[in-house]
Amino acid sequence: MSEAIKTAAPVEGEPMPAELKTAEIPTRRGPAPGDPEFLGALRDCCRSLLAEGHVQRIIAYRETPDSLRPEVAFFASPEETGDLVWDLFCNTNICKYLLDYRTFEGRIGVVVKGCDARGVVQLINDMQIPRDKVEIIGICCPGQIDPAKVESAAGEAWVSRVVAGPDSVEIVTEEGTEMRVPLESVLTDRCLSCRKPNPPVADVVFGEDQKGRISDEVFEQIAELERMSSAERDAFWNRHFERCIRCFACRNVCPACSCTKCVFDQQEPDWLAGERNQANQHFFQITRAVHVSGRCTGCEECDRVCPVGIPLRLMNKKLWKDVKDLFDSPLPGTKLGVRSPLVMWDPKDADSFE
Amino acid sequence: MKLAYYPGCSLCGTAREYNISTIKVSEKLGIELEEIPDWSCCGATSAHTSSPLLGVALPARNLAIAEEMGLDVAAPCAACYHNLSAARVKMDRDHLLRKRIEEIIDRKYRGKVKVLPLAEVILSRVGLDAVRDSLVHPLAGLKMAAYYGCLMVRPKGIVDFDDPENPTKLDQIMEAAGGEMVDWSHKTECCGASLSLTGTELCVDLVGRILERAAEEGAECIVTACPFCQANLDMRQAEAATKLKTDFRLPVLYFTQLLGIALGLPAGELGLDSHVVDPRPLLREKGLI
Amino acid sequence: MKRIGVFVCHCGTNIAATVDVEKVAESARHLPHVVFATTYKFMCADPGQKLIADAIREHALNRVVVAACSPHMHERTFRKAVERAGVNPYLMEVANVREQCSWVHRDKPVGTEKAAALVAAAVAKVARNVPLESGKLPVERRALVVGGGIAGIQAALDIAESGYHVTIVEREQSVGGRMAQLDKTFPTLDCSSCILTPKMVDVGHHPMIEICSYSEIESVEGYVGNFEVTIRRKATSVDPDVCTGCGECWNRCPVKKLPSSFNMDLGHRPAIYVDFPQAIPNVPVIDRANCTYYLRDGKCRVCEKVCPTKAIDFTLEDRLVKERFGAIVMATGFQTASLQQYPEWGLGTYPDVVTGLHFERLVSSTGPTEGKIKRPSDGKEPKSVVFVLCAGSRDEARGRSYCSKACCMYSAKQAILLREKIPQAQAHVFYMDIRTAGKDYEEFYMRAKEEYGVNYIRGRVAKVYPEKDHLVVRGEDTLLGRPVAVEADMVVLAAAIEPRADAAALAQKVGISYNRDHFFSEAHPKLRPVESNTGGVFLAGCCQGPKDIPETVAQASAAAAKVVQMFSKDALVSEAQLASVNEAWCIGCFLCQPVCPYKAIQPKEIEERRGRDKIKRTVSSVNTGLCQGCGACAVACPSGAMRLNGFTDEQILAEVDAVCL
Amino acid sequence: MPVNESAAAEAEMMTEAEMTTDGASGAGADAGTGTWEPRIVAFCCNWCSYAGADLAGTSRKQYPANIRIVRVPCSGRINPQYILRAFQRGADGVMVAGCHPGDCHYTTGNYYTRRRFSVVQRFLEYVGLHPDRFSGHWISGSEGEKFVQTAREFTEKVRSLGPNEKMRDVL
Repeated sequence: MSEAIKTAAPVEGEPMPAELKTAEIPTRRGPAPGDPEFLGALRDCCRSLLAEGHVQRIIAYRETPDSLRPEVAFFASPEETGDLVWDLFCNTNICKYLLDYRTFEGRIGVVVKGCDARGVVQLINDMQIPRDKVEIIGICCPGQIDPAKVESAAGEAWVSRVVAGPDSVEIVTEEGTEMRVPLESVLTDRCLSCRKPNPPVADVVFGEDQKGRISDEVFEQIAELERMSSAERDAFWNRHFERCIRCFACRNVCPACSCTKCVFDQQEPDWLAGERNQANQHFFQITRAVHVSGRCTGCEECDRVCPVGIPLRLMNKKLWKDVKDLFDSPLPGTKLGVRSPLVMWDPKDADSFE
Repeated sequence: MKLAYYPGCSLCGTAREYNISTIKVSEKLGIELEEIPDWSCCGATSAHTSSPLLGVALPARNLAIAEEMGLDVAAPCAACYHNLSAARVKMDRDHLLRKRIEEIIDRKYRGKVKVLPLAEVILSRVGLDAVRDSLVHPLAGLKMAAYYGCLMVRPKGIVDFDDPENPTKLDQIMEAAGGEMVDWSHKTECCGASLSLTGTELCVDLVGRILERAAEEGAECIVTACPFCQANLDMRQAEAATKLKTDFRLPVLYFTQLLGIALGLPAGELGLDSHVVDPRPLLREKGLI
Repeated sequence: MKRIGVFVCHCGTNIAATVDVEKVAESARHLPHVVFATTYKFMCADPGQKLIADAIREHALNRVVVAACSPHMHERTFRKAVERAGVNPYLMEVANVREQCSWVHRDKPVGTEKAAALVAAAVAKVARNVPLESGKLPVERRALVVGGGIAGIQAALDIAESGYHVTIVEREQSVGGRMAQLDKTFPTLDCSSCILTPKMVDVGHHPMIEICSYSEIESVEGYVGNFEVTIRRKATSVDPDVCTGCGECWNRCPVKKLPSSFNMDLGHRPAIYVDFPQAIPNVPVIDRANCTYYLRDGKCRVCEKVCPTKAIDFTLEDRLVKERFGAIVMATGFQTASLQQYPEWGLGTYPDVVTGLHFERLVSSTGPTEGKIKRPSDGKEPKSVVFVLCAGSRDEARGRSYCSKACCMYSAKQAILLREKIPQAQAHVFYMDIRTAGKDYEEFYMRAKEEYGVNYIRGRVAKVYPEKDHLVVRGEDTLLGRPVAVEADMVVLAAAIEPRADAAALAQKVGISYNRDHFFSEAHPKLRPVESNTGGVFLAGCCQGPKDIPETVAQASAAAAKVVQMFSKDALVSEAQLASVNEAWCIGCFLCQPVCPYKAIQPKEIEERRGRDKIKRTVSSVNTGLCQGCGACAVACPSGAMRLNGFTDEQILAEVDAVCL
Repeated sequence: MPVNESAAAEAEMMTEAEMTTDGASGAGADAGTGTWEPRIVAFCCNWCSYAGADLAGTSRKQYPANIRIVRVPCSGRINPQYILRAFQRGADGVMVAGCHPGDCHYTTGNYYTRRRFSVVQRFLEYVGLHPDRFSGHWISGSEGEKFVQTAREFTEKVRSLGPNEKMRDVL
């Protein structure tokens, strides 16, 4: 283990039901992103986990020729970890790759941000992977940068690299010109309203707890929609839904969608026909959102990956807001051993029936 | 801790000593009371009997202002506490009523503030330990009967201050102040205050029964949190005693007055001179003033 | 090839008057897969059923729709009819064109159009039906009776007399229950023990009955016909095989002054005790919490020394016994409400305020006062007693809305007993209403008033408080419209009958439902009053709701009859419309598990081929003995791997499509 | 086999006055007159609400024929996607009905219904369905009258909204 990693108190101490109970591993803490020692310590940590046989695979990120877009990579040996990176462009939520290892015999390490870690916890809570099979290498996330925002800030010029500081980023173009822009101006939309940047459950944590950015923007947008008339809301969503090409990217990245045979892929029953009419578009969109309600971790990965820009977070967060208001349950993925509030009940539940 | 203060009409009139002692005791215990600006009558016992809507609208207006202040409400008077709570519960239960009331009072009401009797503020927000820690003259040797009456505790579901039949919270506070509480059966019997003028005979009987029981259990005075009860038990006491061929001389005090003494407030500032049955001889005898 | 036949019933004129049945049949003929459609005056009558059978043969039908009355009425009839004609009974659907069409819409064209739509929906559904088979479940022909009061005793005797083995689990030292505590019974005033003890002796001696007294239910697993029950046999410190019940030990035990719960704490018992002299089994137990041996490290041992048969064994420990039963009768009885929410009546504050059960012990010749009515505070004979009815009952505001049913009668009885034993004493009864529904009950109440001069005051009691050496009972006489105050030496509260404090916990162990007051719920309030919603669990006595002795005994015999009926079959037929898992689709998320009210969903490991490899994974599986077919699991399942046979997604969607056309 | 002939006699004995109430015609576009009638799908649990509707029938209480009942064993069996499907296929209003909370034949099924549909109802409204087009009701087996009232009121509400276009397959 790297010298930089010290033992600290566990981040997570919630009780779990018997079937989810695993041995508690004390959480160790490493340096924060931004610290010059950070990447070395992260690589050391991953290397020794593999070398000492604690894990047989690590899911993390690797550099690509495009410095704004590192790729997800799977590390099987200690030697490979020299490639491993973690910077402010690790936008991809990698937790879903764990499902490829459902039948893998060894343990798997995952390098996760706060949002990704909730996904891992949700997969554990949905019993898709046992807790003791995953080594959660958590990073207290200072916020991720949207490459598109960087590129538009650079205008016509090609971006060669970006150096991120605590409050601002320096953009270096191919021509070698440098420009400095505030960090907030290039952060992804989801990071700008992220309240939970720290992994709620982890075996190793890098960095100290981040405060997150408390913005109510999403909820304000939702409230604005709620204030509209039915017809206006209908028009709003129709405008978005009609663009859907049913690529299913939203489903595929979602930590709450772990079915191997999705209802949208079934012929019998014929839930969803192929034709792209408003009825089917609605059926798809509403069903997807309702299916994950109560288990959606609010990572907004679906919103990020949607190629046609449907504001999926306005649906997911609306459902979450109602679930929370009605049943007072914790954000999915923030506690081990919590099941969806929709498979529980209380005699005192709110009643909208007449 | 800051609360919106709703004194109500009684505390500006017949129960002025309750107001004075409430303000002093609160100051002493670190309760910051900010009077609700432009507060209006809670409707007392007359509004709801003449118009159910008025009975909700009057207290609702005060609640809405408190909501704008963003503070929970402290209401020392039992009747005010009762009416404010009742309005709150009714609007909680009936969405349409709330809408209607909002129109009448021309203010938004979201049901966000709590209404607390002063005793509850002391009990749950200040804490009895804090009361014990600030005692200057513990009320040692003073035997009192805590009298709750009707409005503080009934009906359950409208008010939730204490057990409707066997309340103990005033007892707990006065015990913390060093007093000796008698356990008695008539803590919540009606004193007939609302019939004081129209059915005086009956009212005197009721008062007599309450005082008789308190005296039988050895109480030397009565503590209360209700201006109606206080006035009634105090003013009708002589008549009741005559009718029962006895002589009670049981001073009837607001709990804040005795608490004030225990906390070391000057006796002159607690309105002890405004009672029909003068409490001062008893308090002097006990060495408390 | 699906070949559907549609049979439209006229139901005399019940359907035909407002629905053009011929038109409905004609429209059905154009529906997909329908090869035959006809109408008949009474489809449920013999000729109607024959018509269906003939058509099945003639037109080689393999699915049937009957458009007739509600499926609640004749679904079974028609299922049997098609089965006799060789079609799986679950390939028949009913279109409800009477209750939900002809009787509620009088405009004939409108009714006809809707009837046709309902038939189309049934046709669409039946086309997606698959044959279902009922499973067969073996039956363990042994019954468990929980509770040894009069309900349990009666049920056990009836089952045992039919030739089946019964185990009674009783929490206390002896069977007998509440009835053993009572003095006389209404309306005959015969002695409660005199009629109960012979029955207790019968259970004690019956070769087919085993009594596990001083025992409790630890856990219940399994399902109808096949329960596996763990019974905790609490340590008695006495070897029942050796003890003769001679009584030396309890007569000589130096710890004498322990409150006797049998006597409602009004009398005393030693540390080694039997509940009462006629106890069955007549084997004492040691109350370890109060026995000197256990409190002071092995000192005392008097009982051991005096026991002529060396039956005392201080080393005995609790034993957990696992047994299999086919049926369970719940007969856990009642307790009276503590009335803590009624401090104004002073129960627990003033010793002379007691409950009806206390009064029974005070008036009983086996009680602490040997039948002389004395008030608890000073042993004085009361000269005025106030009985308060509905003490805790019929008071929605304080949590109990129900009537306790037996109190009107037993309070009348107690008032009569008081007047008989102390003729100069006054008896006052405060009541809300007097309810005397029952044979000879009204007459009994009239006797209390007229012969015994019991003073009935209609009104609630507001307050009981002491004054000098007596109590004052204040209330309102609502007939006179005036407050009243009565001086009393004793106040007897007819405290509400409520289930035992641990009834809900026990119900959860057994897997039966209970209402908000924690009384166990019957399967149907009128037609299945002694069955619970869980197959194989039956209810008897006050655990199901307040009742008096004759009703309890009747219900116990009824429960026994249900058990015997079950045991008389070779095997049980399980419901066919149950949940099942498409294992290929199930991802083992177990969201279905918490929603199942019957704990019917368990994990199951399966082996699966994945390319060239074989892998093991965990999926849900449904225990068809436990599943009742509600379908909640099917909705909780995100992938639709969980299906409810008979109401699958395919079937329901087809119906939705059809009714919307 | 027993047959119910007395019920027929009863039906014939009804007065003219009773016969005239609620003569609503069937749902959908009426070919004869061209007037539009709302189409309403009601998902009813077998033990309470379906029985309540049966009771309305045996009591000969009249309600609009626009309501078409789909029977499910328990309201907990009602998948929210069924609601979407009904709107897709042309329903103008959808009702979900089950046993009163605490009275579920299967003990707890309707508690899940209540949770699920509190969320779904708000969500349907949020994506632009008119709130009056979907409603949930607790109707027991003894509440024939409540079923009738609910059916009448709901039909009238939906009628006043006109045909539903949201989510609908073909218009």
